[in-house]
Amino acid sequence: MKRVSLMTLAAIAVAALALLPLSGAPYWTTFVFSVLIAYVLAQSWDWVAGEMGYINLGHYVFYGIGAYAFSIALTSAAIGSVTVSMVIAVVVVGIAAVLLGLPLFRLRGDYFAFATLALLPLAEVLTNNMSWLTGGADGIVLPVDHVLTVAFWLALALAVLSFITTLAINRARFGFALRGIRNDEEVAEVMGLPLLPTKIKALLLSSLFAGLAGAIQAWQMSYIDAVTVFGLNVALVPIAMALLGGSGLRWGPFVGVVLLAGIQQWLLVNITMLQATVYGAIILLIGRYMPGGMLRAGLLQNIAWLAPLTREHGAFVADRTAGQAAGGAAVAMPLDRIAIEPDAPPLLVCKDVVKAFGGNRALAGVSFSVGPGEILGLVGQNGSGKTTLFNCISRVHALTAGEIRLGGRDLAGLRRDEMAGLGVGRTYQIPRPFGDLTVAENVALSVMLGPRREAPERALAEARSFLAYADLDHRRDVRADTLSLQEKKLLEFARALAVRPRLLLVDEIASGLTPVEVRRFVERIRAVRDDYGITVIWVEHIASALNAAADRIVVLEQGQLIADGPPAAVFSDRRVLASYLGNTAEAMQ
Amino acid sequence: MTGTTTKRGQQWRAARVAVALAAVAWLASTPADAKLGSCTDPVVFGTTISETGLFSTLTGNWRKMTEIFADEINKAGGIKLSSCGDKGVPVKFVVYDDQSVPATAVQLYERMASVDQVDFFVGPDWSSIGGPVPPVAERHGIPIVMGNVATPSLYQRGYKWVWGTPAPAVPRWSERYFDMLAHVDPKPKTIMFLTHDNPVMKAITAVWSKKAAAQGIKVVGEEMFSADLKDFTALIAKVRAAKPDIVYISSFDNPSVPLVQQLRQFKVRAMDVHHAMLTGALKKQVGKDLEGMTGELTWFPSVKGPYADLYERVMDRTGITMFDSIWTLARLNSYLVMIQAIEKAGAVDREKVQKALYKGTFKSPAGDIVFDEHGFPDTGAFTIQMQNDKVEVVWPPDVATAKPIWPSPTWQ
Amino acid sequence: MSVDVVLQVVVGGVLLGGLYALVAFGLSLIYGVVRILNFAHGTILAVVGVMASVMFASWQLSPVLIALILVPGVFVIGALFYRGLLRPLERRSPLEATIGTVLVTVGALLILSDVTAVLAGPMQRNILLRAPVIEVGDIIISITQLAILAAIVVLTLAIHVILKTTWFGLAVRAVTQEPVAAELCGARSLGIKTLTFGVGSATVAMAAVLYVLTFPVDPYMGFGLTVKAFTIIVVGGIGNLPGALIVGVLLGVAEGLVGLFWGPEWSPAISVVLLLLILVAFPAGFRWRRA
Amino acid sequence: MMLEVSHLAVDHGKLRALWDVSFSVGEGQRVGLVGANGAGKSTTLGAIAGLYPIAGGAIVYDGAPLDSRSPPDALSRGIVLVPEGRRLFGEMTVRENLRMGAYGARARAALNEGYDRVFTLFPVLRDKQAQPARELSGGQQQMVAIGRALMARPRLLLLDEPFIGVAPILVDDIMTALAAIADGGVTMILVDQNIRRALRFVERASVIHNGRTVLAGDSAALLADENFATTFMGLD
Repeated sequence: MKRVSLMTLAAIAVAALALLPLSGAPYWTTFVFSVLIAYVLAQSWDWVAGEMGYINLGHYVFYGIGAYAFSIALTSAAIGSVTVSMVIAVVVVGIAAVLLGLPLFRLRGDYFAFATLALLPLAEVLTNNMSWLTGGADGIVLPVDHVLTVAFWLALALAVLSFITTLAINRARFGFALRGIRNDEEVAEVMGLPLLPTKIKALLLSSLFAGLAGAIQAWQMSYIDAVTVFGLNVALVPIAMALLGGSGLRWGPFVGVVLLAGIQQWLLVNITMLQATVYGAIILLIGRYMPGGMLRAGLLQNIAWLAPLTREHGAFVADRTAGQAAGGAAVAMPLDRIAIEPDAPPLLVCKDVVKAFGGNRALAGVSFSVGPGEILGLVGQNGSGKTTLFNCISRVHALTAGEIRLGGRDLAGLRRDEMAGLGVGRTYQIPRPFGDLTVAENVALSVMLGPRREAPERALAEARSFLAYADLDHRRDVRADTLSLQEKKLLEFARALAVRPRLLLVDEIASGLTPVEVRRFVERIRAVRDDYGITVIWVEHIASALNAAADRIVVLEQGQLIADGPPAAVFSDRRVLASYLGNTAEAMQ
Repeated sequence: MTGTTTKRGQQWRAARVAVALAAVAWLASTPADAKLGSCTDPVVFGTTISETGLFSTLTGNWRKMTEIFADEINKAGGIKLSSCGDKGVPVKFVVYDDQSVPATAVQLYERMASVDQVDFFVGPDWSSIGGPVPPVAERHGIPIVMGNVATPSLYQRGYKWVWGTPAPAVPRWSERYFDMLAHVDPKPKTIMFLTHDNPVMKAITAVWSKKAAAQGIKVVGEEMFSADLKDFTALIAKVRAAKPDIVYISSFDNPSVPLVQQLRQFKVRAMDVHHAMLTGALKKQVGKDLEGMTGELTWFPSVKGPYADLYERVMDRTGITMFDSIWTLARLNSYLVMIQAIEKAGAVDREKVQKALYKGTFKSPAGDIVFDEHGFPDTGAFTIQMQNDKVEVVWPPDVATAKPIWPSPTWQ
Repeated sequence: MSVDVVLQVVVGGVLLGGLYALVAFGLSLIYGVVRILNFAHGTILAVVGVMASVMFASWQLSPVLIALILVPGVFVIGALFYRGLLRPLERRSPLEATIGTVLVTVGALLILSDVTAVLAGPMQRNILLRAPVIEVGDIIISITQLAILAAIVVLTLAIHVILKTTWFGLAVRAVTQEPVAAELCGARSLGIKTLTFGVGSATVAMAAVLYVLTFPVDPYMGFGLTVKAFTIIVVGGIGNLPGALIVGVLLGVAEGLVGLFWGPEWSPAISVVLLLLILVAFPAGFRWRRA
Repeated sequence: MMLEVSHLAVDHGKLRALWDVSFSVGEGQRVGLVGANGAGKSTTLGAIAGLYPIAGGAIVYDGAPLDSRSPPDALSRGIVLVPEGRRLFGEMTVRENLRMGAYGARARAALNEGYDRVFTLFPVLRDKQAQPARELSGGQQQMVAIGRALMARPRLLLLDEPFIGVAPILVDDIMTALAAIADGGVTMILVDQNIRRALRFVERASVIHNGRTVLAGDSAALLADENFATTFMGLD
């Protein structure tokens, strides 16, 4: 009800704005026009930054490339048509985004931010020096066509489209994928998300909007030069606006743009000195006292009529799933039972697996195999190579030597994101939930990114059965980073199952549970195998649990396999006992 | 949240949106046309100045100067209009800071046209801003005389209401200097151009390298440098290798500061080193290194000419000198030409003023200003030389304050 | 092209590059210890440069005296800036801390430039010293340049010695590499971070006085230098000052040689291209390993 | 008692990591903390060393409450932690690492004695002084970590998993060195997941489970207690 009313108001406001150029108020028209352009830039920037977590400080480069491509096309004798020039601008920007994205996405964090920032001065130098194409420092003079009205409508349409795109991204599988990357891209990748294509897609989308904004503004301004479209002084403004409002929030960029542009214009008109100081002071103070952006500040979140603007995306998602029947009460997971043939070949074969980090051989030639439907316990001291082995099977690490086969297929050369498709699900010893998503979204992301590529609505519904199975359904709508350690481990388990694995890698999930909980967990692991036919490799320190659950135990020590056999035999092996319990050196004697 | 607060929240929101829409509607309904033709209201000029940001390093204290200019004009009786008898009409300025950002400038000119309802536009400066602003004037039919906007291509767009930089234009910039070169002894045989990467400067080089060749002076090199360049060693190495008789620096004053210093330091030898924009800003930063160099000055109080006293008074009261702030001439000229055009038109009437601008010849201390069919002016600069730490006009001889010292002794 | 010409270009490049390196030192120290990217870093150079020029023009103070007045002042202001505006953000969530520091430092940049432009005027300035030159064969160096080079060398050595031998320097390196372990050793992070911010800012102030002796400054020129300095520390290794010095000098020389062999208009592109190439080849930043 | 921890609770952000941990350590004693991964052993050491603020309960040290706001506070009272994973300053030389250990005012004065003491305990480090710490083997790195802690002249040394990643042959060397340190009058709390090894080294131990102390006693008694292994360590 509330959401609808806000949207209705927004629609009315857009309709009213569309009449603005006809009302004979050119000042307000140009002002709103530049606000709209700034909004498109801020919002499209936020898809990559707020949603995907990559701070692209060079976003303005795409604006400039769009402006230049459009202007060059429009002034060239061969083209000259506005529509065709716009299309050309879009194409050129798209190509530039892909070409720049490929190398840049090798970087993360501050490095990504600064490398992208460096694109701006580079673009300026290139534009100034490639005079044959860009007119150099002369800039490009476009015909005077008085296009303000049409340009305004285009900008308005583009701004509305940006907002709709934001809503669509939030709702779509793609948006969840971006939030997965923002939280922990390696986990998202192991769930089945091809990282680079997704990142490039996001950058492409964001750059196209920026490029169009540049083309429209160039058209309206009728003159561009390098300083105007690549200057560092203008380039960071839309980003500051988005940050100021609240990056990653649905209304954040909008509020930031309107507020900062309004303040700036007011200062320009009403103050004759030190406007930049006042402007800077406002940015500084908001950074100091509302660092998450204004809409995240507690002060504003407590104001009732502002509440609809200040909600996080997750809140909107919770709205949509809240009404759904709690059909997940049944503790059955929507998984097909995998038939276990009694004399089938082994599902997983590790042969002389070696993994070295520098000179340190974490795995020094490990060989074993796991039959379909088997539960294998993996035992060893800290540092003995268990987690490294898991990382090798899920292709987080490439092998130094040796071979791993799954269902007969050699895993060498496969990408991490292909592993989920092959049916490998895993948990992490130190849980790595997507912290700022809800528990339900965490599991839903597994369903969405996994081999079946479910749509978000369905995935969210399905997630509840997995959560129920892991005894976590009652926590489904809280942010995952507020869970306790034990709950996070259960979440890991639910997420791994939601990938629909053939082979489940469980890493120290029961440690820290009470004996009763451990027993329950043992039953759960057995049921995963008995009811669904999933093969399990379970790393655990609690020997009694493994003893109860596993069909077979493999023991690692210093990267080498020292025992392989039924639990009873392995746990009575003197060497294992010594290795596991006592001084190693003594055991050697 | 309870039902009542939700409802109240919605009412609040609705009320606020209504107020906002009403405000927009009210602003939109304000009439856009200025009340023209009155003899009592002041004539209002609208302009923006790049007081902050990238280009502000080129402006002087222009806001104050503009106010003083208006004050001086008004003290002298204002703008004389035939339609109002002999009574002068006062002039008033609306001034905003465009922050060196084109989009901001466009908004402000739209604002001055529709909200502040100014009668005429004067300024702005620089191509970045002078490119996007004219369409605003065109759409509203407001005559604009721009300041330092010297890119010729900007004037080829079929403007009807736009006139440009009433200071020396590129094609005539160094006319008097090359005239001088034809009369000096010994005659220079070679010249090398060092060009700041900027449209005006590149245009000057393009024009004068051709003219130099036509005059029999061989062009032995052309090098370009960007405003960011600080270490000119490489460039100077090329100059030293080419050994030109004349080194022609086609640059604004600020970017070439290290260049001039390093030319001296590396003991470059030539008959003359010429700087197309030899200014006080340059002198402040390079000091004695400027001694003996020749340059170009759009105007200098000692040259006198029409309105010279007015300009001198304005600059004195503002506390700036033409030499320090070379761009001030075009700024003031844009004001002065507009006032003369209004006086010629005899009324505060945009169309009559437009016609006056088309046909008129305008007086300025630097000489007459005549616009070509594109609105581009046609004047030349004076050749100066730094002699004993003073600026002397050395060419043309009829206004010269000193004889040129040739070849320039400091470069031997 | 003769060897002399190339050598002359190299000398010029070393001077400019040395100044770049000095700017980078401060940024590197601050980024290493406080993990804050100070967008206003280069602007400190612009502002201090303008102040130094004004002091010189108004009172004819010697540049050494100007440095003695300005550098401690900037140290205090830098430390206070960190304590008052940036430190409180460290208690926030990582997201809020990152965004907050960007907004605060960008805001500071705008304020610094604008206030300076209003107080001192926006025009370009320098300190005008005419000094005799020394000629070695065809290579010419002015006494001012020699003095600046000497100052760069002395400052670099001083910073190096401070980092290598003093307890403060040891702690700075320790915090850069393992902040938690440094605390466990008894290094109080607040004090060290505050001092580092002060020292980092003071280093730029020092660079500013040297810079304005040969090159002009204006209130708005800072941000380009920040980008350049970041290039240098990324390529040279964060917290690795000898690396920064080498890269800074190489960058200065490369800019000169590009101007010589290609065209001066391409010189400004070198640092950016270098940064992008290095980053793409070494995505986690460049590490200088001993052989 | 030198150190008395009673009903200690610690939060990591919004989550409670430690609920109720109590044990005490007498002057000169060696005490072990054992328990499963994630049980709260490291958190307990961290809280004593001032890494984490105390959310409930109390730590009394030398008869006065210990409410350190940061590790330097604890360090100034003679409490030094050898952290899990060693956390050496990898780009700094071994000697610089050791020197950093003596950062505290008291230790600075006795810098050279400190070096001597460490090199006597771990002679192998004497030859590696000028090498960057990251180039050392796991065991040697652990020696540097312990040496660095010794440089601070600890009265109470907290050792968090000092044998992870250490080659078996060096484990004994380090054990011997630790024993020597203890004999020199330094009180120790050892966290080691290898229970037998731990219990052989310490005199008394407490078992932590899910953030609570559930059992404590002499190590000999614990070792002999069949129940202990089965019930709390999940061993058969």
